Amino acid sequence: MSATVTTTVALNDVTVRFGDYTAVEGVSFEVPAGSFVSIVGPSGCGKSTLLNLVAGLGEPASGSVHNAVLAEGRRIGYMFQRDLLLDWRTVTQNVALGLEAQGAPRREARARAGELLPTYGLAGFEAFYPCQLSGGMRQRAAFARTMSIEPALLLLDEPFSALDYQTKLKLEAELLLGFRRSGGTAVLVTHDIDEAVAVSDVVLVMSGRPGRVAAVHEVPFAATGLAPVEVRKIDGFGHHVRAIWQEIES
Amino acid sequence: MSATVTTTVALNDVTVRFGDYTAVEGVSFEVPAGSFVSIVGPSGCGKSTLLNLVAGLGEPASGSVHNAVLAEGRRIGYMFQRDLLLDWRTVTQNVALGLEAQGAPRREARARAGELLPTYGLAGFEAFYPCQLSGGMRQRAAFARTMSIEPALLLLDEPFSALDYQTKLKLEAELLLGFRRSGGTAVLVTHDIDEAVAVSDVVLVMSGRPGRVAAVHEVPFAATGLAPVEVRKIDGFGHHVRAIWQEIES
Amino acid sequence: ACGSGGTPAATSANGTTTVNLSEAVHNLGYIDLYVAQHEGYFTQQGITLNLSAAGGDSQAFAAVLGGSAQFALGDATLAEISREKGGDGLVLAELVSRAQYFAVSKKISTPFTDPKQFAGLTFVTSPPPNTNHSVLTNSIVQAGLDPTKDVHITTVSPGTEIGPVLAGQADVAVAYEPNVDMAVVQDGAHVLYSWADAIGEFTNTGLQARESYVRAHPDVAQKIVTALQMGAQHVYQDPDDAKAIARTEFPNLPPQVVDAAIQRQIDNHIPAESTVVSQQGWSTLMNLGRQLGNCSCNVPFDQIIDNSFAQHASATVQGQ
Amino acid sequence: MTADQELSRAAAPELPAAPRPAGRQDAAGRRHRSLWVAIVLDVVLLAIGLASWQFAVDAGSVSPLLYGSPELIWQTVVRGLGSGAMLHDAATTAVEALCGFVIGNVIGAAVGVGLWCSRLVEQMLRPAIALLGATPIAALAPIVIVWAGTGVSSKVVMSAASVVVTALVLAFDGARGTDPLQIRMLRSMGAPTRRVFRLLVLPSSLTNICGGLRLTAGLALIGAIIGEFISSDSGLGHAILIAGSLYDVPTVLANLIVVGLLSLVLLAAVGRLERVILRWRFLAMAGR
Amino acid sequence: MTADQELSRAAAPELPAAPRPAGRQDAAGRRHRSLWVAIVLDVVLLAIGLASWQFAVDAGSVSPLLYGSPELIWQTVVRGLGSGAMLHDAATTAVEALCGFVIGNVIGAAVGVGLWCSRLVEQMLRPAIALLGATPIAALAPIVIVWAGTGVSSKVVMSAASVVVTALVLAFDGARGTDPLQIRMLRSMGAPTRRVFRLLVLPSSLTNICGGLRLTAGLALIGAIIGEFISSDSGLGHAILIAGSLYDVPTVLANLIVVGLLSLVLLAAVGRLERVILRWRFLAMAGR
Ligand SMILES: Nc1ncnc2c1ncn2[C@@H]1O[C@H](COP(=O)(O)OP(=O)(O)OP(=O)(O)O)[C@@H](O)[C@H]1O
Ligand SMILES: Nc1ncnc2c1ncn2[C@@H]1O[C@H](COP(=O)(O)OP(=O)(O)OP(=O)(O)O)[C@@H](O)[C@H]1O
Ligand SMILES: [Mg+2]
Ligand SMILES: [Mg+2]
Repeated sequence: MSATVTTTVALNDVTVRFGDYTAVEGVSFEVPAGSFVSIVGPSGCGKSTLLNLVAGLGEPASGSVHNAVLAEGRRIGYMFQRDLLLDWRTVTQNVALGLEAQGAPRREARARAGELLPTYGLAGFEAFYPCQLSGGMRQRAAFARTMSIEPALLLLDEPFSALDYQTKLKLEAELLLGFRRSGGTAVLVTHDIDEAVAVSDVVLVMSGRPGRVAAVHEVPFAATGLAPVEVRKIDGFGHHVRAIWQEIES
Repeated sequence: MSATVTTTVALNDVTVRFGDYTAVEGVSFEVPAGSFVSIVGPSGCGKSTLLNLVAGLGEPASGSVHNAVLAEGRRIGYMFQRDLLLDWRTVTQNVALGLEAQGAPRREARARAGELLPTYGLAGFEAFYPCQLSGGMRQRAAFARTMSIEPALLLLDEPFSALDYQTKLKLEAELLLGFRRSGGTAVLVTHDIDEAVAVSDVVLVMSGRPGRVAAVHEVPFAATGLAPVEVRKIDGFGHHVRAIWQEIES
Repeated sequence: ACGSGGTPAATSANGTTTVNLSEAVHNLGYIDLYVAQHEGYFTQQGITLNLSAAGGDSQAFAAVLGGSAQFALGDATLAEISREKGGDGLVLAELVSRAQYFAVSKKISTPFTDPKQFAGLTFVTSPPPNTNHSVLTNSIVQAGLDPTKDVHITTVSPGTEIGPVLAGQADVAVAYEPNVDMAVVQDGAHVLYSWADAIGEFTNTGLQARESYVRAHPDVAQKIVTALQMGAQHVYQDPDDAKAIARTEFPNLPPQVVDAAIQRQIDNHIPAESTVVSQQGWSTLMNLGRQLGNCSCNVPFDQIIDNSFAQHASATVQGQ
Repeated sequence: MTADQELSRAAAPELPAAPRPAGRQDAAGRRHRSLWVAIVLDVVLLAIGLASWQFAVDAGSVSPLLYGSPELIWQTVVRGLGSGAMLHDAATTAVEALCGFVIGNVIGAAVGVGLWCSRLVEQMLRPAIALLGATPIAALAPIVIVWAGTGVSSKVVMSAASVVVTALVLAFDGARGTDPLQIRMLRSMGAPTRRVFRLLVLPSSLTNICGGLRLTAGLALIGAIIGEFISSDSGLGHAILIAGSLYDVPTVLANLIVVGLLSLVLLAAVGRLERVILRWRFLAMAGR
Repeated sequence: MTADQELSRAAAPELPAAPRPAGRQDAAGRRHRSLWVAIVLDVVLLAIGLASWQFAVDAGSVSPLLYGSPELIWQTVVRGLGSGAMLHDAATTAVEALCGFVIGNVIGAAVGVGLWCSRLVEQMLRPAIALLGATPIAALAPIVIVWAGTGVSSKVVMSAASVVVTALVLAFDGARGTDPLQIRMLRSMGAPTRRVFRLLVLPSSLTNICGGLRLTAGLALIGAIIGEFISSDSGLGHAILIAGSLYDVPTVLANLIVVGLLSLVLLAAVGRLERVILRWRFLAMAGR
């Protein structure tokens, strides 16, 4: 932690238990302000649990959690692993929920949500209810809702898992080029190593049962400001991906 | 359609509408008995809709759907995009649901389910309820439930989307080496082109709005009987993946 | 003890006074009232009568206490009870002068000559403190029997007493009109005993009000009692007209039942002929109440009864 | 119709919803047809029942005095309708019950959903609600008359009182059943309690509140009638009270039939309202 | 306790569930504390209420004749308990209500869930259910007495009748609310209707059935008491009826309090049962 860069999120030797079951043990990491951190690791290793801790939705059995954004009462955008769309709201209304939750007048919120939809490939589905959407469309609506509030800290739990490659690239670009430039900080859980390497400054590799940090891998590409699709073409990209693979397999 | 290979599933010029919205238009394809067909395509192009048709859960506005397995009253294993675990059943009980649905005595079904769990990386979570599982664990439980009934036809809707690479490879192997050898037929929806190439005989590329078949790509690897992780190392693998990419992007 | 004498009756522009009267039940026993209504005696007196039925004696009296009605028609014991608890209930007139109850049976056809014959039988009656229950237990006790051992008493909601008897579940119903003649006319039942005969004068139903109200509006009270007195006399003078009125008032009852019932009531002197509360009738009622523990029943006659209106009414009406 | 065919029902909507596979219109048609079949069967069964009842009465094996008879009931209805008395009674009771229904449900739903906001108040009110839920209003007759009088308002009060606890408990259950993850999501997006309530808890309780409307339609009528039992000068309860005390079974039954018809009307109106309020739900049932 | 703190309630379980973050035990503790606070507040408010009531009576501004008074009620309770009459009455009513509760809920839940199996039967029964749901049993007094007699069984019948429609409607709603996708899943795995019913529809209706138990506890007691109003020789309803006709308000209220206590006991038992039946639900509320 340097003196000039402030720390947005800091976990220190955190252990989480559910009853007798230890989900996460002795995890420490820091997210400097303005940086992107990805968390990768086997299914069930405690990634979502960590994200919950960061969002303040749960307390560790031991260790400490610090979240500067939360402490200052600024906005957090948390996209859960489940899409959590409200069944009784149309796509537009669901996307507007974020702004309405922050007190924006309903009309304005919905107008703004309507403007956002095309970015997320949902133009034409404004009036569809969640039960009428495909799995990927639901995920995109949830992502749009999360992004709409322009949060200071973004917590994303596998935001693109149900999307095809093209759509995923488009949204990654949106995330990186839009959100990152606005100075936001993000923690991203993903199973896609390419994605982790393409969009983040640091990749946190976890091992499971109980979840621990197996390795911390710094990646230079996100800082370049290139679109993720371009980053994937850079020469060193494959090197980093393979390095992380090895860390996972070891 | 050769004279010696029977057709398990055949769609002929199928169109599906939801009210005014045309989800799928003029789709025709065949799944020969014993083969694996993957469907790839942009989010919202109608993949799940097609799978529903094949499973007999919905009727096309026009065109015809033929499903020999359904017609003969044999077992179908359909893994929906949502995991559909029953909240009030533990992991073991949820996995046993498939067998219980087929009339197996409860005790036997649960014993068998218990035996299956380790294969799906769920050992130790026998008594957990769905609300206590991670996203990937839920997906694996749903997959285990689908596989447990040893169906003649398998319909999988993004079965591994919430899983990390290692776990995914393991389950792909299970699917291929176990299920395929038993002579089963499968239709798999996925966003992972590598996966599609590694496990299937035919990859159906769809384009969206309305969903149509853009290309049909035959792949030789699944027939080799190699594990998916080995297949991915074969020289020609990358060629096929790139070819499909091009078909998608065109 | 609480507030004034209820809502004052409204006087409308044309000089008529609107009075709310709450009757405990809507029943042939109150034939005097219906005759007065149908013959227009209330209108003659300048009274617009709003009649509402309550689900029982205490509800009728509660309407007076709560002020939604000025007068209640029902078991006058309620006025007594209210006095004993510091209230100001007052009885102004008598409308049913006999215990209007008959023993009705399907199985047995020989009339009872003595309540001793009740021994071993199953009786159906309303629950205490309904008067049919009271008179039954009283007869049993008077006959030297133990009401808990020597007879079996089943209580059912008022008006339904004949049901178990006709259905063969019990021996004798202590019933009143029109049920008595329904059972007789329609189902061939037998009347075995008349408490109207056995007990004699008995203030079964009284017109009650709050004393504070009556003192504030003696004119209204007088008009009501006068109309009732006219009705009472008309019933006995023209029984056929009474029957006709009863048939229109109770259109759903078979006409022959209504006729028989009115005849039996008149024969037994059940509807009051004079609205004046008799000392004898009142003390019989009070004795009964005391025996059964319903009230201490010790308020002096002239404190709880104000016969002045009824006396004035019978004097003037007679003079007509 | 076999049990297997019937199964499609559960996956099928109450009402034909806009977007669904065109092929499914068959299913909607089938449902519609089954409704007609049900009505015809109901009528046939009813006719058979009434005929055998009348036959038993005519043959003397059932006492019309104790149980009434279709003929007597019919005569009562004709007479009641002819004199206009029955319609007047029905109107009185309908107005009382409707007012009680609306008031009871509004109060019940408001308090029930509102209790979500404070666990303390909820725990404090819990015994009071249980007590109110177990109080037979008829028992309070004398007090009710003194408090609420004998006019229409007392019946409205009693009707509302019969309704309020059920409405309240259901609304509270609905509010409490709000998905906790969705609550956390809204909180994390910066919504204060008030807004979580308005945007999430309230709408997600609507399903239960509508359920409450359906459950309390009958209770509202019963409450109004019990109110009329306590004191009244008109209304179906008044007619039933008088007929009951005269052992006039046909009249009791005739009036009860009218009560039943009123409840069917009220339920149909509630069904309509429900389809408006829960439009998305019917869509969801129609969708895959 | 601020509204914001209160919010944690909705995400929190009714009962401390086994696996949850250790740190949350605070929350459980807080809930437990709030229960005690609520009880204390209730007692204090009750005491204040009773004291001012008594004061108003003593000062002569409230008539004890019309409304009773705490002192008179207390004397009635002491007398009733002393003579054992009140306990005997309470036991009678409790047995009647309990039997009615169990029978009504068993029949209601069975029929309600069972109706899922056949849309035709459901549509046929719908008007009958609506009618039954809007029938004030008290109105049927003459018929009930003849049919069900005047013994304990008639009160059980009436208690069960008051319960059955609510239980039925809720159970049916529960069955109908089964996730249609889950039904399709089971069908595609080869489950016949019978098995879909047993494995899926029945268990997923349990939440609603338990809700029915809570809603009908009070109704069962009311039904038993109305039954006692119609015919009885003991029971709280019997005591209330007699006291009511003697305008003995304190006795009416004293017996109603006992009815209320019975309902609290019944509700507590239902709560316990619910936690056993819906164990997974409480876990889910405890979980993330
Ligand atoms: N409420 C709970 N009760 C008990 N165990 C729980 C609970 N929530 C999570 N767990 C356990 O904690 C572990 C970590 O879960 P978590 O959801 O954080 O995993 P994850 O890394 O997000 O996995 P995935 O990639 O599959 O989503 C899992 O083993 C899970 O079973
Ligand atoms: N019940 C419905 N009502 C209206 N439209 C629907 C309904 N179900 C699906 N659709 C529409 O049909 C289209 C195809 O949906 P489908 O779920 O088949 O997509 P998909 O290819 O599976 O997408 P994904 O990869 O995101 O899961 C979507 O545009 C969706 O909005
Ligand atoms: Mg997760
Ligand atoms: Mg899909």
